[in-house]
Amino acid sequence: QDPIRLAFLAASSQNGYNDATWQGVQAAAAEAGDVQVEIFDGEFNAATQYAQVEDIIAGGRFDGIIVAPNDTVGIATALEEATKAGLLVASVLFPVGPSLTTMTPQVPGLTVTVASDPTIGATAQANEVIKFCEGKDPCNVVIMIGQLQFPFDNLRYQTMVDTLKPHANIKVVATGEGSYSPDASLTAFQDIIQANPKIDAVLSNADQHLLGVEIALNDAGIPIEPIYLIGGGLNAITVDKIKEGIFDATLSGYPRSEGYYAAQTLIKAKKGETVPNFIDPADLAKNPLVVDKAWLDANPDFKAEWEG
Amino acid sequence: MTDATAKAPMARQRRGWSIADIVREYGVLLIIVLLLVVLTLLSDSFLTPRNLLNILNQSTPLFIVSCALTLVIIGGGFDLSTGAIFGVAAVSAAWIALNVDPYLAMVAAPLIGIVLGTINGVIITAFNVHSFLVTLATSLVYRGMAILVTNGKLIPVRIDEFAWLGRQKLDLGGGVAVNVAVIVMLVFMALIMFILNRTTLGRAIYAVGGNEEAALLSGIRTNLVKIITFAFSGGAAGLAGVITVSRLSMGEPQAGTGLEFEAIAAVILGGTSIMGGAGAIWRSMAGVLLLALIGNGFNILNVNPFFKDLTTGVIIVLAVALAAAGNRR
Amino acid sequence: MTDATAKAPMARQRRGWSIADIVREYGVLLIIVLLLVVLTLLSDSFLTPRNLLNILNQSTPLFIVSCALTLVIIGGGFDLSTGAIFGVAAVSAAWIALNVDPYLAMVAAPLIGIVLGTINGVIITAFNVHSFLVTLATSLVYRGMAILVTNGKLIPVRIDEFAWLGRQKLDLGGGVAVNVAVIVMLVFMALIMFILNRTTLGRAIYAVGGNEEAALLSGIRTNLVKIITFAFSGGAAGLAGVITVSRLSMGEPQAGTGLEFEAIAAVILGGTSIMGGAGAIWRSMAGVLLLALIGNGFNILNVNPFFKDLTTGVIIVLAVALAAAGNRR
Amino acid sequence: MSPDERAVSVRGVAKSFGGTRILSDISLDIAAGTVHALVGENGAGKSSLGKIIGGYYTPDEGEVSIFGKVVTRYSPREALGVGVAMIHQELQLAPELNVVQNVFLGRESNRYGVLVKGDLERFAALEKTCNFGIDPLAKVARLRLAERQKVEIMRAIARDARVIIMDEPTSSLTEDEADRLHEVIRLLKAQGKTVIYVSHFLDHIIANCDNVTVMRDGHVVRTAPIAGESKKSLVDSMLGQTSDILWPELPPAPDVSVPAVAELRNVATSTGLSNISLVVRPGEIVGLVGLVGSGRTEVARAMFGADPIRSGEYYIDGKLQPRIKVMDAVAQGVALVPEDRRKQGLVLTQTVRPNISLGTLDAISRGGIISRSREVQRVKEMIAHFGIVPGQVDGRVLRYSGGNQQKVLLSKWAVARPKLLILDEPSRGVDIGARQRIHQFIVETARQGVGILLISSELEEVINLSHRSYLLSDGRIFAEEPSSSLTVESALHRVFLEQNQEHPEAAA
Ligand SMILES: Nc1ncnc2c1ncn2[C@@H]1O[C@H](COP(=O)(O)OP(=O)(O)OP(=O)(O)O)[C@@H](O)[C@H]1O
Ligand SMILES: Nc1ncnc2c1ncn2[C@@H]1O[C@H](COP(=O)(O)OP(=O)(O)OP(=O)(O)O)[C@@H](O)[C@H]1O
Ligand SMILES: [Mg+2]
Ligand SMILES: [Mg+2]
Repeated sequence: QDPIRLAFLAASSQNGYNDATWQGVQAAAAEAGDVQVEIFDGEFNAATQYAQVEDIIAGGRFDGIIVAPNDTVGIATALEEATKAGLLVASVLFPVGPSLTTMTPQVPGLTVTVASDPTIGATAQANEVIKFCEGKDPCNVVIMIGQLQFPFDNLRYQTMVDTLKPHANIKVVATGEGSYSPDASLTAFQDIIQANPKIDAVLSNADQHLLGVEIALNDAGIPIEPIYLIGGGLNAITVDKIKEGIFDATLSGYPRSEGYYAAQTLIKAKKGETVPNFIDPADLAKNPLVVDKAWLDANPDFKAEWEG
Repeated sequence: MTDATAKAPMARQRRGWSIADIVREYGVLLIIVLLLVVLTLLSDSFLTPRNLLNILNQSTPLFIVSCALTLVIIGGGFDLSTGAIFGVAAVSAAWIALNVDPYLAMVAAPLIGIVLGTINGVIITAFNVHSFLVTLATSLVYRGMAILVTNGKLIPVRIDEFAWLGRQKLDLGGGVAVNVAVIVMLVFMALIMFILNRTTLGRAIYAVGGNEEAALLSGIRTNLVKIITFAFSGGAAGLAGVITVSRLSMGEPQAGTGLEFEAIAAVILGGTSIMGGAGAIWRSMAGVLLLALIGNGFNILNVNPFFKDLTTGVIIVLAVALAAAGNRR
Repeated sequence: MTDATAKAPMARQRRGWSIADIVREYGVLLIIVLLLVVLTLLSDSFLTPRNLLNILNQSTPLFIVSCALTLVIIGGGFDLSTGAIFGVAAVSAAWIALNVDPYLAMVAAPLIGIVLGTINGVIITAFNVHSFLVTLATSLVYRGMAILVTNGKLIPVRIDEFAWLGRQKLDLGGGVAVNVAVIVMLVFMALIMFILNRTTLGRAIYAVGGNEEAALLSGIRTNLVKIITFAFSGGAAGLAGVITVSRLSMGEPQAGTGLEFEAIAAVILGGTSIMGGAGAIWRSMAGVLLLALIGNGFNILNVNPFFKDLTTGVIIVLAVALAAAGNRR
Repeated sequence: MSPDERAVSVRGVAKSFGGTRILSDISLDIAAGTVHALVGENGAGKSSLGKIIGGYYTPDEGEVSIFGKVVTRYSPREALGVGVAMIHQELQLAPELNVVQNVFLGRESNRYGVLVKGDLERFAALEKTCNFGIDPLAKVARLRLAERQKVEIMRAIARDARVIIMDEPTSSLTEDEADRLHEVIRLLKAQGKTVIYVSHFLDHIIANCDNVTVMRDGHVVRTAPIAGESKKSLVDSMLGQTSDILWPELPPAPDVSVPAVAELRNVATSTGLSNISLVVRPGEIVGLVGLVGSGRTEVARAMFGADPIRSGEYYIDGKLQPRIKVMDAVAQGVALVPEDRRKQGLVLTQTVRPNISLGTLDAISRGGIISRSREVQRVKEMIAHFGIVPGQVDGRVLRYSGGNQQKVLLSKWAVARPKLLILDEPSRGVDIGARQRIHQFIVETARQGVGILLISSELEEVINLSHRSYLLSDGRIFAEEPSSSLTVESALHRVFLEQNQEHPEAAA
C-alpha cells in the first residue's frame, strides 16, 4: 500500500511562523506513520503559489495539499481544480475564498480550514486597550499595523478602529505601517513620537512591530513601563518580553497547532474517517485569547509555538 | 556617457565561428537543454505534455511582459513600471468585468496599459531623463493609484465568461489541450518578433538604442520611437494583468509586484544587452523559460525550498560563465 | 600657414551660469529645501534637532550603502547584491556577537561584505559580463546562503556592548546627542568622497565608467578598479548590516530585502548618471535625504499610508521635471 | 641597422580574426630616433599592426621587441611601461572628464595615490611644445572633433614615451594644424624619440618621414627610405598596380538663374553662426573653406535641421523652413554625412545592412514592412560601388577598419539620391583609391542634379571638387569665390588674414 503524501504550501518557507506550521505538519505525519510530507516555498507571492498548486495537480504525486495562502481569494480557483482532481485540501492561517470571516468551506470540496477569524482577535486586542484606557482621558493610542494593502490587515485595522470608536476617551493619534519588520516599525514609530510625544498605548497586530516600538521608546528616553503595549503572535521572544514586563500582552497564535491539525485532519479524511470542516486552534489550546504577564506567571511551563 | 563610441568598445580578439562562438551565442539554450535532460532523468512527471503546457501557461504573463520589455531595452530604455501597470490593469479589468462587461475588460486592460506606458514615454522624452528613474517614479504613482482606487481591497470576479481568457483550454486532439492564454501569448510574441525584425519601426528601435544621435541624424523620430516602445511595454503589462485576473478570478492592487524585476532578469539572462542596440526576442523567451524550468523543477522534485534561490543564482552564474567561455582573449 | 600661432577658434557658445543651469544642477537640493519648508509649516515637531537627527540616524544604513554604490555606478557598474550582502552580514554579525565577541562582529561584518563584493567584482571582470546580471545572480546565492545557514530563523542578540554601534549616543552638549552610527556614517562618507575626488583611484573610477577603452589604453588596471568598487559596495553593505543588527539586537536572514533598490533609486534620484562616468557623492546623499524626508513627513503628519507611494512618485517626477526645466533648448 | 639602433623590431607576426587572416608574416625594423611611416589601403592592416606594437592586440605568431626586449604578449599598460604610447585612430577619451584629466589619465601627479597639485603646470609645459590652444579645463564631451584629436595627441606625448604610434593623427585636422603636429614630431625626433606615423596623406608622409613601410592585404610590400619614393611610387605599391592621381572633371555649373535647392538668408544660430547667407543650386557643388572652428560644421548642421536657427530664413526649394527639424529635412530630401562617423553616423551595434538602410528606410519598405530582397540588393550595390572590405552584407561594422567604416557611412546617403547632399569631411581616413571613388561619386551625383555642399579639411579637395566656395571665419561668411580662382595657398592666406583682423591678439 502506498504511503499518504501531503504537500505543505507555505506562504514563505523563510518565515518563522510558516516554519512552525511546517513542524506541526511533520509532527502529525510522524505520528500517523506511513505519511510523507513536502514543503513548497510560496515566496510571499500569489502567482508562485498558484503555479505550485497547478504543478502539484499535474505531477500527480500527492494525495493532499495544506496551504497557507498568500492570496486567500485567488488561490481558491486553483484549489477548486485540486479538489476536482481528487486531492484533499486544507487551509491554515486564513480561510480560502472571498470572505476572511467565513470559516466554513467556501471552496467546493475543501476538507478543512484550520484558522481563527481575524476579526475576533482584533476585537479582543482592542478590548484590552479599552480596558487599559478606562479612566484615562484622553487615552492616546497608536496603531501599528502590518500593511494596510493586505486585505487581512485592512480588515483587522477596520475592526480595531470600529471597536475603539465608541469610547470617547480613546484617541487614535497615529497609524504606522510596520510591515512585520522591526526595522520598519522602528522608523515609523520614531517619527510618530516626534509628533505625538504623549502616548498611552500601542495596539499592534504583530509582535515584530513591538520590537521596533520598544527600541524607539528607549531611544527617545520615554519610559516604557506606563505605556500599554499589545502585540500579536505569541512567539518565544514575546513571551520573554512579557515576562520581563516590557510588553504587556499579545494575541495568541498557534502556527504549530494549525499545521498539526490540518495534517491530522487530512490523514484522517484520507483514511475515510469523518472530520470537521473547521478547527480553531485557539479553542483547542485552552489558553486565553490574549496572553498577559499574569497568565504567563501562572503557567511557567508554557512554551510558545514559534520562535519569532 | 555621451560618447557613443564608448558604448561599443573596439572589438577584442576573437577566434573563428568555433564551438566557443556557438557557446557564447547560444549559451542560454544549452543551459535549457541541460536542464531539460536533468529534469527528465530525475522525474517521471516532468516530460509530460500536461506539465510542459503547465509551464508555458504559468509563465504566460512573464513571457508577454518580457517580450515587450525587450523592445524597450533594445531601444536603450528600462521599464520598472510594468509590475505597477499590471496592478492597475488587474483592478481595472476586474472592476469593468464586474460592473460593465467581461469582454470589454479584456480589451480595456491592454488599452489602459498602453496609455500608462505612453505617459512613461512622454515624460521620458519630454524631460530627456533616463527611463530608469522615470519609470521608478511612475511605478510608485501607478501602484498608489491602484491601491487608492480600490482602497487596498480585492475585487473578486466570479464570472464564467471572464474566466475564458485565463482558464479556457482549446483541445488540440490527442488529449492535449492548450490554454487560450498561451495562444494569446504566442500571437503576441509573433507580433513583436515581426515588428522587431521586419519593419522600419524595428530598425529604428535598434538604431535608437545603439546610437541615438546617429538615429536622429538619419531622420528617425527618436522620441516617437521611444514612446512607442514604452507603449508596447505598458500594453503588454495590461494584457498580462487581465490574463492573470481572469485566471485567478480576482483583481488586487498588489498584483504583479516584482514582475518588473523578473522580466528584466529574463531579458538580460537571455543575452540582450542592457546597453541597448542589440538583442532578440527569442533570447528573452529563453530567459523566461530558464527561470520557469528552475521553478517547475523545484516544485516537481522534492528539494528543500531553501535551496531554490541559491540554485537559481548558481545556474545564472553558470549561464554567464558559459556564455563568457567563448569570450576569452 | 607659417603663422602657426594664428588660431582663435570660434568661441564655443556657452550660456552663462544662469538660473536654468542652477536648477538643472541642483534640482534635488531645491526639492529638498521645498520639502523642508512645507514640512516645517505643516508640523511643529518637524524642525527640531531631535527629529532631524532621527532622520539621519534612521537612514544611516541607506546612506552608507548609497555612498559606496555611487562608486560602482560612476564606474559604469550596477550592484543588485547589496541587500543580500546586508543579510549575510547581519546574520554573521549576530552569530559572531553571540558566540565569539561583540566587537569582533562589528569588524567582521564589513570584512565579509568586502569579500562578497570582491567575489562579485572578480566574476564580472573574469567573465566580462554586465554587473547587472552577475549581481542579480550572486544576490540570490548570498541570500540563499544566509537563509540556509540560519535555517531561515532570527538570531536575537541581547548583548549590551553590541548595541553600542547602533544605539549609543554621544552627547554634543546643549541637549543634542548624536548616534555613534551617524558618526560612523559621516566618517565613511568623508572617506568615499576623498577617494572619489582626491585620489588616482577616484579618477580611474570616473575614467572606467566614462570610457573603459580609454582607461585601459591609458594604462589603468580597469578590472582592478572595477573589483575595488564592488568591494567597497560590499563592505558598505556589511557595515550597514551590522549597524542594523546592533540597533535591533537581532539578525535575520531576510534583513535588507529591497535595500538595493532604495539605494539605486537614491543615487539616480540625486542625479548621478546611470550610464557611468559622471556623478558625485553629495548627490546620492541628497537622494537619500529626499526619500527619508518623504517617509518622515508621512509618519509625522499621520497621512493615510495609501498616499505614500503615490506622493513619493509624484515628488520624484517633480524633481525630474525641475532638473529638466533647465535643459530646455 | 645594428640591433641597438632598433627601437621596434617585428618578426614574422601574423594575426587572424574570426578565421580571416588580417596580418601575415609581418617583419620590419624601426630605427630609434626616426619617423617611420606606415601606408596602405583601407583594411591593409596598419592599425592592427600598430595595436600589436602598442600592446592592444596579441599576435598569433611571431615576435615583437622594443629596444631589444621581447614583449610579444603584453597589455597597453605594460607597453606604456616600456615606453610605447599610441594615438588610436578611433579617439578614446573619457567624455565627462576635462582636458587635463584626460591628458594625464593614469599619470596624475600624486603622492601615494593622493592627487596633488601640478597637473595644470605640466599641461602648460606640454602646451608650450604643442601649442594647440585648448582650454585645459573644458569638458571633453563639449569639444569639437578636431580638439578631441589634439587631446589624444597630447596624451600620447605626455606619456614621455620612447616610441609613439600615431594612427591617422591628422584625420580631423586642417592643414595648418597638421603642420603644427609635424613640428611637434620634429621636436620629438630631435629628442631622440621614435615615431610610427600612419596616414593616408602621402604628401605629409613624404615631407615628414624618414622611412616608409608599405602594406597591402596584411603583408609588408616593402620598407624603404622615403628619399627614393614619390607619391606615385607609394600609390602603385599600395594598390599593387599603376594608377594615376587625377581630379575628376566637374559637370558644368548651373546658371545663376536656376532656382536654388537650398538658401540661407542672414541666418544666425545658437551654435555661433551669424549672418550666414548662402545658396546651393541643383547640380552645383559648393565648398566651405575655413579653419577648424570657423563654423563649417555648424552651417551643415543648421541646414540639416540639427541645430535650431535663431534668426534669418532658410529655404529648401524655395519653401521657407521655420523651425526645421532633422526629420523635416530628411523628408524633403536633405542628407548629411556627418564628420564624426562613430558618434554621429554609425550604429556600431548593428551590421552593415541596417546601417546603410537607416536613412532611407521608406524607400525599401511598404506600409512599414521592409522588403528584405530589395534591401540586400541595394546594400550589395553599395559594397561594390565603394569597394567596402570585407564585402559582407551583414558584416559587423564595429570591427571594420576606419576607412571602411567611412565608406559604409557614405553609402548610407549615397544609396538614395537626395536633393541636397551635405558632406562634412566625406573622405576622412579613406585611402587614395577610395578617395578617388568618392570624388567620382560626388561629381556624378552633382551631374544627376543634386545640390552638394562640401566641407573638407583638405583644402585641395574643396577647391578642386567645387564650383563655388564660401570662405568662413568665426561663424561668418566673409567672401564667395569661384573655386577655379582659388589655390590652396591663396585660400589659406585669406582665411588667416580675416581671422587675424578679428583677433589681432592671436597673431602677436
Ligand atoms: N577586432 C577585429 N575583429 C575582426 N576584424 C578586424 C578587427 N580589427 C581589424 N579587423 C579587420 O582587419 C583588417 C585590417 O584592419 P585595420 O584596421 O588594421 O586596417 P587599416 O590598415 O588600419 O585600415 P584604415 O586605413 O581603413 O584604417 C580589416 O579588414 C578589418 O576589418
Ligand atoms: N556645444 C556643443 N557641445 C558639444 N558638441 C558640440 C557643441 N557644438 C558643436 N558640437 C559638435 O562638435 C562637432 C565639431 O564642431 P565644429 O564644427 O565646431 O568643429 P570643426 O568641424 O572642427 O570646425 P568647423 O566648424 O569649421 O567645421 C560638431 O559635430 C558639433 O555637433
Ligand atoms: Mg586604421
Ligand atoms: Mg567640422
